[in-house]
Amino acid sequence: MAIVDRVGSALEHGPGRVVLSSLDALFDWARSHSQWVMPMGTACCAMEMIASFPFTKFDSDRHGVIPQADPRHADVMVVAGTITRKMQPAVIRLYEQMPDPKWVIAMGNCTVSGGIFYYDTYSVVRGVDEFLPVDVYIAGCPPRPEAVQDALMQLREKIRQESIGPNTRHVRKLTLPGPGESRASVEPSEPGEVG
Amino acid sequence: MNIDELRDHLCGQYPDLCPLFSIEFGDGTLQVECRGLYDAAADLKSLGFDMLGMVTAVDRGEHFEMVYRLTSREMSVGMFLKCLVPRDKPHTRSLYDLWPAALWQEREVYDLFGIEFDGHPDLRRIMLPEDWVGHPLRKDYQDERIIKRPDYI
Amino acid sequence: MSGFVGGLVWGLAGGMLIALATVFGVWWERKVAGRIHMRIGPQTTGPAGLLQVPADTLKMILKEDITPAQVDVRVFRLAPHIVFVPVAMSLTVIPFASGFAPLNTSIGMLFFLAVPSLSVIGMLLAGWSSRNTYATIGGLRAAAQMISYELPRTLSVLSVVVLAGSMRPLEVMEAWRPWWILANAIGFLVYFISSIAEVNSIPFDLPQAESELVAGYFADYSGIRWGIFMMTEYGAVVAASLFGAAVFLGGWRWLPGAFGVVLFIALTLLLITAIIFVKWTFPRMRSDQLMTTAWKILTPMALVQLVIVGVIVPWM
Amino acid sequence: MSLQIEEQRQTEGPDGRPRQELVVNVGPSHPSTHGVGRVVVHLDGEVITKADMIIGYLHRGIEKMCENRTYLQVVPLTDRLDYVGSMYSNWAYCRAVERLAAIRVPERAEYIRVIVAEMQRIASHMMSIGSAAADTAAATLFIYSFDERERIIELFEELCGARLTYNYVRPGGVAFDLPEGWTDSVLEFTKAHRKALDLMDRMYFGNVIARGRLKGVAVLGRDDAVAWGASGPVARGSGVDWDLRKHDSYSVYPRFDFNVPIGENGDAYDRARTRLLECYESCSIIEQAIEQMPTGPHKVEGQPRLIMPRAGDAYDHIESARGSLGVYIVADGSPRPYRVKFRSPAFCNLALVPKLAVGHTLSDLVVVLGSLDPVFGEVDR
Repeated sequence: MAIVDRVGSALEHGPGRVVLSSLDALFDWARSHSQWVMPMGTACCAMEMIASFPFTKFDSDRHGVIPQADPRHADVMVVAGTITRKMQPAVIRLYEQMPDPKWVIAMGNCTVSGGIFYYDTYSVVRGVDEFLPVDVYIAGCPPRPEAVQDALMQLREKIRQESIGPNTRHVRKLTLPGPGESRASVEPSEPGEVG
Repeated sequence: MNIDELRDHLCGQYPDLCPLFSIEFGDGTLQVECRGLYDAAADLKSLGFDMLGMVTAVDRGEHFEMVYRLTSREMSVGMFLKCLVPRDKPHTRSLYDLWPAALWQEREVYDLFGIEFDGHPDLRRIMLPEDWVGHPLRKDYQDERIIKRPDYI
Repeated sequence: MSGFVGGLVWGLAGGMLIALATVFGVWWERKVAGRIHMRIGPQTTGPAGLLQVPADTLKMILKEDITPAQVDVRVFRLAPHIVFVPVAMSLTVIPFASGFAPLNTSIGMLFFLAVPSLSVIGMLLAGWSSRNTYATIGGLRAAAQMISYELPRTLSVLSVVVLAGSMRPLEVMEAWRPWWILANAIGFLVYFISSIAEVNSIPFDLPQAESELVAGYFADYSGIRWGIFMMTEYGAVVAASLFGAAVFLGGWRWLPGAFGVVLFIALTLLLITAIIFVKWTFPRMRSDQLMTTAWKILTPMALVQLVIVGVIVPWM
Repeated sequence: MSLQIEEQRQTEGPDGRPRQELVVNVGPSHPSTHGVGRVVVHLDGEVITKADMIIGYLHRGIEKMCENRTYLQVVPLTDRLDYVGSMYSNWAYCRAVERLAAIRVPERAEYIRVIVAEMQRIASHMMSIGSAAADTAAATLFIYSFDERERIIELFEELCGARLTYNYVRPGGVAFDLPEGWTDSVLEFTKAHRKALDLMDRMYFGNVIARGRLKGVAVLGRDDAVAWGASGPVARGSGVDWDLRKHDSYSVYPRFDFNVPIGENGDAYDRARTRLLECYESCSIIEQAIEQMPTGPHKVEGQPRLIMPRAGDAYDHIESARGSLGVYIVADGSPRPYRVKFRSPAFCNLALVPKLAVGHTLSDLVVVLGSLDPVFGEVDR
């Protein structure tokens, strides 16, 4: 349990709603300016994803975005490239290994909907949102590195609107789809008011 | 060496293989019985075809057609070696002993077509998960997860 | 102030220094690495990206602290502290200014070399308790590497001790003469290289080896526990640079008073930058090359240095 | 679909006591597998006693998809095969279609194809050398070589509007003629690129640690390379003098004067350096091609979009950055191919991993993988 859970729940039940809002501002600033990325690159999009991380031309380190190979050290998972049915359990495992709060960016048409591999193929999962809660989608086959950076900036905007209150935290339960169902059950912990 | 010289060379060395050799689209093809595939391949190897470039199969309805692409470095020429495998319980002899390159390529054919290779040391699925049902590159492969592309040419 | 209270105060001060040095050091490294890579580095968070590392740190504190199901929980939670504390302790013997070292003990030189190497126990525990193959290999590699490089490092510092005739850091500094730089050139090289190995920086970052072991012995740590490992790493870089700048390069001896301290900090920064340059220039070694370097190259070099000093000292 | 690794084996140590192997799972998402490959290695200490390469995590069934596309619609799919060298898959596929449908390509188109293919070779080798260096933690070289690649990508973007998936080489020619002034930019690039190559050569291949890491690792004998069907820099690093551009020449390559760099020892160092030396040769081919390039149409005039070759099968191959990339098409007289098979060089080269990795340490496993330069889009298809 992270410290933030205790802080959040203590303030929720205490008199500290006002304190919570300024804490929100501080914490959201920290989270939004330090998006460490777990590059989940599988196919073509991985090349453009690599190009958009600290490289000479598109330097995402300017905004504090650096790649981390270990899912335990990352905040944002960028799923770049086609996800096949064989790969799907590995992606879910890696997502589960990331510590909360965590976000997912679906990069490229393959991760949005299956893209060019929508028809006629037997092994491609049509979009990562079948089994992961996606925050930002990037269209393109493959998207340009600028688009990846734009997605990170949009994710920053999204993080800024979050609260550390326990109800709106990023807790989502994931289960592997069974043989009959295609869509994983994605359920927020509790439907609560937005702080 | 061009393809006609190859035919002459082959006919000179192995007269019994000569009638099975044909030329189409500028490429030589040796169509053999699958029983004699291994021996024909061994003959071709001793003829100078030292690289096994490609192993694949084609679903021809009644049969599967095994296609081997052989390349000779010293003659700078390539050719096909083909044989027909019956559809029920398809199996043929592995060429792993002649060219280790067949190791993965035959696994791929096994995975996607379901053709078994006798004498293959490690015949497992390679592309698809171990628990996959069916062999997708067969023309009669059924999978409800496939969405057929609308037909607009 | 003495005894327990003094230790507590200086220990806390050491911890704070490490924290501050880490905040600045990470920013500096990212900027320098950016220059090496022909890019900018942190830029938009705060002026010149200076607030980038505070934001990272705050975020790291707020992250979920995962204790995986398979780990040995108590050891897993304890390990980061075992790594951190010895490095913070080692800062207490550094002669920061004329007549001022927080812990002016008669075995200060030995203390600085011996205590931080205790953190290898923490690394081993972290790797072992994670029950993760990568972490286990990383922990074992860390143990082998740090113990191997203790020897050349200690021998190289020994030559300074022989020259000064004392193991008390302040007395060594008082006895320091500019020509020691030349006399100790080989020893300084050995100290610099083995320090890089001690702080697990490239080309000696085998215990972490991002491209092989993903993150090595802290692969299963997240949140602030991982932050402690990161902080220790930079703290060790700062401690090694401070010590090297003092006893090998003379530190504050060149200029009087406060100017000397400023120069000392500048020399330290120079060494830190050198370590960063090495980090972003060289590939990583393999474990057998690592051992060869330690036992067949650096240790003989340090012994040669000791012989040179041994010849010089009777003539002093 | 289990991610579990197999049971650890009990072996007997030299002193007769039972010893348990450490089984380490590398991948499918690992920083050094260059994609989604997975290797399960059995370790004795840090020495690999058994390695099992598992692929297929990117198997998208492209060959099945091709059977429901027209011949022209397959071209974008070939882009996604080898995503580091899309031009090669385009070209190899188009050559096979042209052989089937008996299309004669205009000379200017052939020259343009050669130029883009050689540029693609540089781009692909830059990626390969850089990522192999990054596996040994030389991140800076990766960034420098990626920067060189980025320049080529910019030129390609100017040429066909895409950075990665070009869809540029089409049956019967190329999609667009060269933009105005493009060849001058290319010549400027080749001039600057030679200097960058010199820098990389000094920085990495002259570095004592890098030489220690690469030399003597993953040694592949010449006979083994041939028997295992290795091609491209992997085979040439082992001393196999086999380059389709030279020895089974196609297109307009006979008109150019270039060398084929050959390694001696067949280790990771020779492979990587063969790639570096090939970049020099590619620069020279590009310059010669631009000098000799004729004017004329860039594609066959009046070529119908719906290609319907007569029934039959054809195979054609080109020398891609990874080796001989072949395409085998079976036509049945309809507008769609009956069967398309891509003979992928990376697939054949990668089959060597279990053989090459045994006896080396875990640190060398990433060097072995990097030296074979797999692109999993092409391996798994």
